[in-house]
Amino acid sequence: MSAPFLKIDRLSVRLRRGGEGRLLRQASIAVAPGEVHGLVGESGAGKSMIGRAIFGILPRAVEVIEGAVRLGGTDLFTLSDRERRRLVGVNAALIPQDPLTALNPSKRIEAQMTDRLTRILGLSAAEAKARALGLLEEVQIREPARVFRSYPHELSGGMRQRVLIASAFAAEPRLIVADEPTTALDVTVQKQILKLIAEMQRRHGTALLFVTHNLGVVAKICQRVSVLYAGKIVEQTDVATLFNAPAHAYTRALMAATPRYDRPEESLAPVRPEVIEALSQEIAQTDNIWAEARLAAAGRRA
Amino acid sequence: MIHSRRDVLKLGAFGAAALTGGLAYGSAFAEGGTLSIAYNVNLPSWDPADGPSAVNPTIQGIYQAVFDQYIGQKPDLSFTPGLITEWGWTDDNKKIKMKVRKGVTWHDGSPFTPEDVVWSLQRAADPKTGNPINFVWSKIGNLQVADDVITGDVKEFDPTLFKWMAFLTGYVLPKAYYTKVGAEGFEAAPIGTGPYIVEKYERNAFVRLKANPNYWGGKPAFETVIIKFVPDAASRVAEIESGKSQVTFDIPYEEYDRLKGKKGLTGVTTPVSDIAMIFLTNVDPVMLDKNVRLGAIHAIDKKLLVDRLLKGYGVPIDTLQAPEYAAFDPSIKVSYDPELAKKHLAASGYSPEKPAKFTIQTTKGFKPKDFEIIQAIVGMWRKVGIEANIEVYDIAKHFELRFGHKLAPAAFYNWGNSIGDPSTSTGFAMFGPSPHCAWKSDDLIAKIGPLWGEADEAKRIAGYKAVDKYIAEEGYVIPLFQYVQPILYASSVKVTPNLSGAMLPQLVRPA
Amino acid sequence: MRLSALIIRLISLVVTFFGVAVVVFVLVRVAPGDPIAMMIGPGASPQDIADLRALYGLDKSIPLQFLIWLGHVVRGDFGTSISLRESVTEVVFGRLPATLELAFLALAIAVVIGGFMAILAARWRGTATEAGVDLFNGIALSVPDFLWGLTFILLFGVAIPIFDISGRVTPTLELPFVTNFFLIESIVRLRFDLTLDLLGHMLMPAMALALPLAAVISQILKTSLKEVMHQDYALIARTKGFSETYVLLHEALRNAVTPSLTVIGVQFTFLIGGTVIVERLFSYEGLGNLAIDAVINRDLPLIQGIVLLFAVIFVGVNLAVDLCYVALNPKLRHG
Amino acid sequence: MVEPRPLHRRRSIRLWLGAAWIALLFFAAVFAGALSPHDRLAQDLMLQTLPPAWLPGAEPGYYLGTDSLGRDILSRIIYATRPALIVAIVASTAACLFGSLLGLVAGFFGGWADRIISRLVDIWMAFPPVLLSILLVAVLGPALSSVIIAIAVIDWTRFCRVVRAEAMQQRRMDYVDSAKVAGYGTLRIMAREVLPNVLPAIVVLFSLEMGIAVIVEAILSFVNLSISTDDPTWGSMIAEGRGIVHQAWWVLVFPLTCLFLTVLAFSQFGEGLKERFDPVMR
Repeated sequence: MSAPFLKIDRLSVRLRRGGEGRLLRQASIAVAPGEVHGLVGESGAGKSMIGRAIFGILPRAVEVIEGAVRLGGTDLFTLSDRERRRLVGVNAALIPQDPLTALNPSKRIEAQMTDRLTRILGLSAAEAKARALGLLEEVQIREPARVFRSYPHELSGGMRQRVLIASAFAAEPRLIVADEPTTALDVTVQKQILKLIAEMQRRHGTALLFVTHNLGVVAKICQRVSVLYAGKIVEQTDVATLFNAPAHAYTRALMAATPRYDRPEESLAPVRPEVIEALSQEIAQTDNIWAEARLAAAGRRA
Repeated sequence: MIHSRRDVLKLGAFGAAALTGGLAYGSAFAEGGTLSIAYNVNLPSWDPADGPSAVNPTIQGIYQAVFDQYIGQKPDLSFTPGLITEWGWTDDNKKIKMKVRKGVTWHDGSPFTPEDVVWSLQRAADPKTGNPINFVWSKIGNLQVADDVITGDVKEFDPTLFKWMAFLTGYVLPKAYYTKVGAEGFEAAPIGTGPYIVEKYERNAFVRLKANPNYWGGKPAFETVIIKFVPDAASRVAEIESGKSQVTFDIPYEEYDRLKGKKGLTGVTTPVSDIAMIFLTNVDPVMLDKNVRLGAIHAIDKKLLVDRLLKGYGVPIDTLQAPEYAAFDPSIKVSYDPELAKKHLAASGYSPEKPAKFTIQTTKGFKPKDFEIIQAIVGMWRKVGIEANIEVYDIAKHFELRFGHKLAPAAFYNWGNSIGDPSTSTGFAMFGPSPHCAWKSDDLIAKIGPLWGEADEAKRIAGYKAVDKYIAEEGYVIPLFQYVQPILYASSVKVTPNLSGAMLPQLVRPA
Repeated sequence: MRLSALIIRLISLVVTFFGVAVVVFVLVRVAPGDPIAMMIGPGASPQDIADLRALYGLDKSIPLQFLIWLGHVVRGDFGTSISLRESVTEVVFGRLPATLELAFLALAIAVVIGGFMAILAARWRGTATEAGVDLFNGIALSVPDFLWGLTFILLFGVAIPIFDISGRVTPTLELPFVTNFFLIESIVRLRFDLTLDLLGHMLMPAMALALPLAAVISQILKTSLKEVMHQDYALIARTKGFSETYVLLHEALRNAVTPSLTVIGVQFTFLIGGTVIVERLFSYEGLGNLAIDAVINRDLPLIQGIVLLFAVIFVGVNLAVDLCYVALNPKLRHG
Repeated sequence: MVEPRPLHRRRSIRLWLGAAWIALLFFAAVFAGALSPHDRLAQDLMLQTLPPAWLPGAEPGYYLGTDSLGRDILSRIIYATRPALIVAIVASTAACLFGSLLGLVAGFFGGWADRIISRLVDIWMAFPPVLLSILLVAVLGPALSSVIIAIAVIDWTRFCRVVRAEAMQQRRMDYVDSAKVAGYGTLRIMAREVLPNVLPAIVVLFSLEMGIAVIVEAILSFVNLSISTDDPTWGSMIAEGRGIVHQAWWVLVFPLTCLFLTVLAFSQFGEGLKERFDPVMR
């Protein structure tokens, strides 16, 4: 596979004023162009923290102690705000989780789709409009012109998610981060949206980091996958190995927790306590080696 | 040379913001003979002979700039021919005779005739027009005109009739013009025969006057006069200090002292025909006790009040007559003697430990330091054995209480009397049946009654002097002091102070 | 708004005006001191006083006076002012433009200052800047508007005489205006020299009125801006590469304004109420200045006229705020 | 990359500073007699407008100087805390009780009660507050009680509107229906369910209202309508000091500073409470 476009290298993140808890512990993920990389973990494991780190918009209460996020080889932390924004604006896009709150209620869809194209990518208004309308067709929206002129409250949840997907691909980014894009939708619409994202990704050849807590989704569209527990990537392999021979006890437990048609009675088994115990040993062991790392990080520009 | 505020703004913009107030004075006046006066009250209405503003002493100055009175008054209060050149009663006091000035024109160019005088007098006498001084004008009637002489019958002899022709509502209005345009038309565009013509009037803002070229008393000095209505004293001070206006008056005495020495400014003060007094009301039994009254009177150090609170700008008085008034009697003296006051009070069983108690009412902010003066007097009374509780009211409530004879035992008030006649001070203030009187007692009614119709002027004045002496001995009222009016003006002009307190534009000359 | 809602709204307006009319009518008559007492000459006899009272119709019972007055008001005649001897309608509507111009100038200043402060605090929230803005709000709200006026007079009127202290326009100027809306008309007639002169007179009173309103706007707008900045669409905008300031201005501001409108509307009515004192301090010939004299002289018809006109303005402002509320967020517009 | 650090401690400073000044006021009001060096009413026309102690020409014992009647300014400021607190507390309580009661009734019962009370609020909101208070004090005569009544009569609408909105919102909540099902009387529901949720908003409004009450008293004193005895209030001291601000600035400045700090303390105390009650502030 060609050189990875996104390279997160041993990224560690901590609450600025909170306790010693780590939000991310030396997480490393690489996504090559055209690759769909799944990021799986229970909610609160730090999935969306990684997503925000990629765009360099970590919340104020959080600080990076170590690691790098490279987009196309450039480490975001070495850039000034302006340079970082330009790099992210051109190369990366986000498909948000909840379409109901992800669109500005007082602006028409047109304004929200074309603002990045004209202001960041420098397209002319006409080019931006054409591309946006094209994308709306590509995401199978029946009357693109009407939707283009309407306000968010006039569209259904599914329609809005399609608009967001179209908006993300419209910028022709080299990386898209899909943050549980189907969780907020009802089941029937979920399948269509998943199929849509997968097709669009193949057609545009963008690197896709797919954040989810649903292993079924990973099986369908991801090539590689990382399993995240309490900020640490406990396993990172290709999808086939993950489902056939999961290396880490936690991954196996996750597998067991996923309801299966063929063996309904086994499903919903909670993760066994000894697995949790082993996991916390493993994590505690990695925490203390960072005592010296913290000093080194002191000088870094957060 | 900076000529107008806009240049100052441009300069300000270019960083020359350190302009001191002093520099600005020279500029304010240079605009070709325009005089700007910061006046202390709003002018409510242009009809000088009708409605509440006709009896409001503070705006008579504006009326006297635009209208002429039957009989004029000099700044020293002495009378001088106005639109009537000669006037008098027949020997038997049954008829009156007036000679009318010739060659006078109204501001709209139409000629002034004796008819205007007759019409104005009849209008003032008619109760339906609402002239507040109707009781004077209704004492004459059956007015006839022969060439330039007017004769009329005297229904009831009033020795002060002709003095009233120089006082409140004593103005001549244009008969033809008024009947043509009606009351509202006249309000919108008033005309008179006076030294200044009304060019533009913005209610609550300003009135712009133009000099009347053919005024019978000679064209006034300034071509244009702006009278700005600035009711707030501190704003008036700011107006003169920043050079926006050249003349202002009735400002706090402290500010007058501060500014009169400043470069480009001059100050002049004049005692005026307005006195401060405390009404005593004979309703509450405590006030019927002569010892309490005399105790209260002798406890007040009027000199100290004037020196400390009014910075010396005031003339202590012991009767309701000011020195300039006709019936002023310097021999009547009321001493400041706290011990005597204590003795009087003790005689009725009062002492600082067991004080006499009553309420004293006063306005607050209506006259200079009115509230502070009463607080000071209450302080002085506290030392001799009187515990007075202060109650503040506004001037409207004062008038209502006075006419209902429901004033508190003591009530502070100021009494204006620009014609200086004893009848319009002691007369109306102390004569029982008058609505303005607070001390309604038979002895005073008996003493003042006959003086109303007394034809012999010398006897009348002597009679009032005797009444004033009696009032002082009985302590029926507490005269305090005569007000002194501070006038502040730019050195580029010269102001002749006016004893009546009216600020007349025609009394201001370029320096 | 649907027709039925409009009708209900109109009926409630009429009830409101009727209520205000009753309250002010009774209040001024219960107040001690009446206009007749103010103008009785020294020698007037009780009969003269009775004549005067009858002349002004004050001898009848309060309910009867109210009915007569109401009869006239319905025909647009608010009676004749006792002290000004002019029709109240004419006087009051003559002075209204001056107060409206001053109030809206103050509103504009308040929106600019308040808005700027809010955006500043929201952009650098949680920092010393926000603390500074909070302090400014606290101070601007803790000093009554007339004391601000007093400070401005001493500062910009006397010490550095760049503004005029009293009045609305320099009296010596020849004013070509037809209406009483001097400021607006001076702009429309492109007479910017007059506009400058008018502003020279109006800026200080307007600033005195504007500061408390600016503090309220800044406080409320800041809070709702901070909330909006945590919305998802603001996050999306940041991922698109837009700067924090751009997100604040283009994404957050419009959505933050609507919730603060109603409070700003109410505070604006307090600003108009405040003109009573500030206009007196600056001798600015608006409704407020007129009102003080009316109360001092117990000019009953004039007080009633002024209070009713203030009621019209207040109701008008509340109505305008509701309309803006609908206009600003599309969801309601299509409702 | 990330914004500068938030100042978490700042939020509580505002609350405690406000509370400290208010406590100081209460202390001064209660022990006014003992604290003030001179009798607040004692006049000595010989000691007029003495400058504060640290300026030349000062008189020992008169720390903040004297006014135009030679009265000690410090003592008068201390005594003035009494009318200030009385007006602030009584007027705000009256406005709060009256307004909240009506608001609760209107919000909770709706229907005719709501319509009548809303009309009442509209009528009161249509009055120019300053003009109405001037008229009210003119009717009732200038005294502390009339100032209090004027403020309460004008400002009850603030509480009514907030409580009504809150009560309407609560009424639609499920827990109110469930309480009704459980057979609680409407009064018990209002008191036990609705009121606690409305309380934070009321407390904050109450604190802001105390600041507003002090300002209104100052406005009324400016037009010479506040209390009539020569007992001092900050407003009347400011009005007295205005005329001689160039000669004796301290007569105006010290009461003005007290007024300003008091109103600021009330508003910051209110803001601090608001933040304490809804910790959602990021």
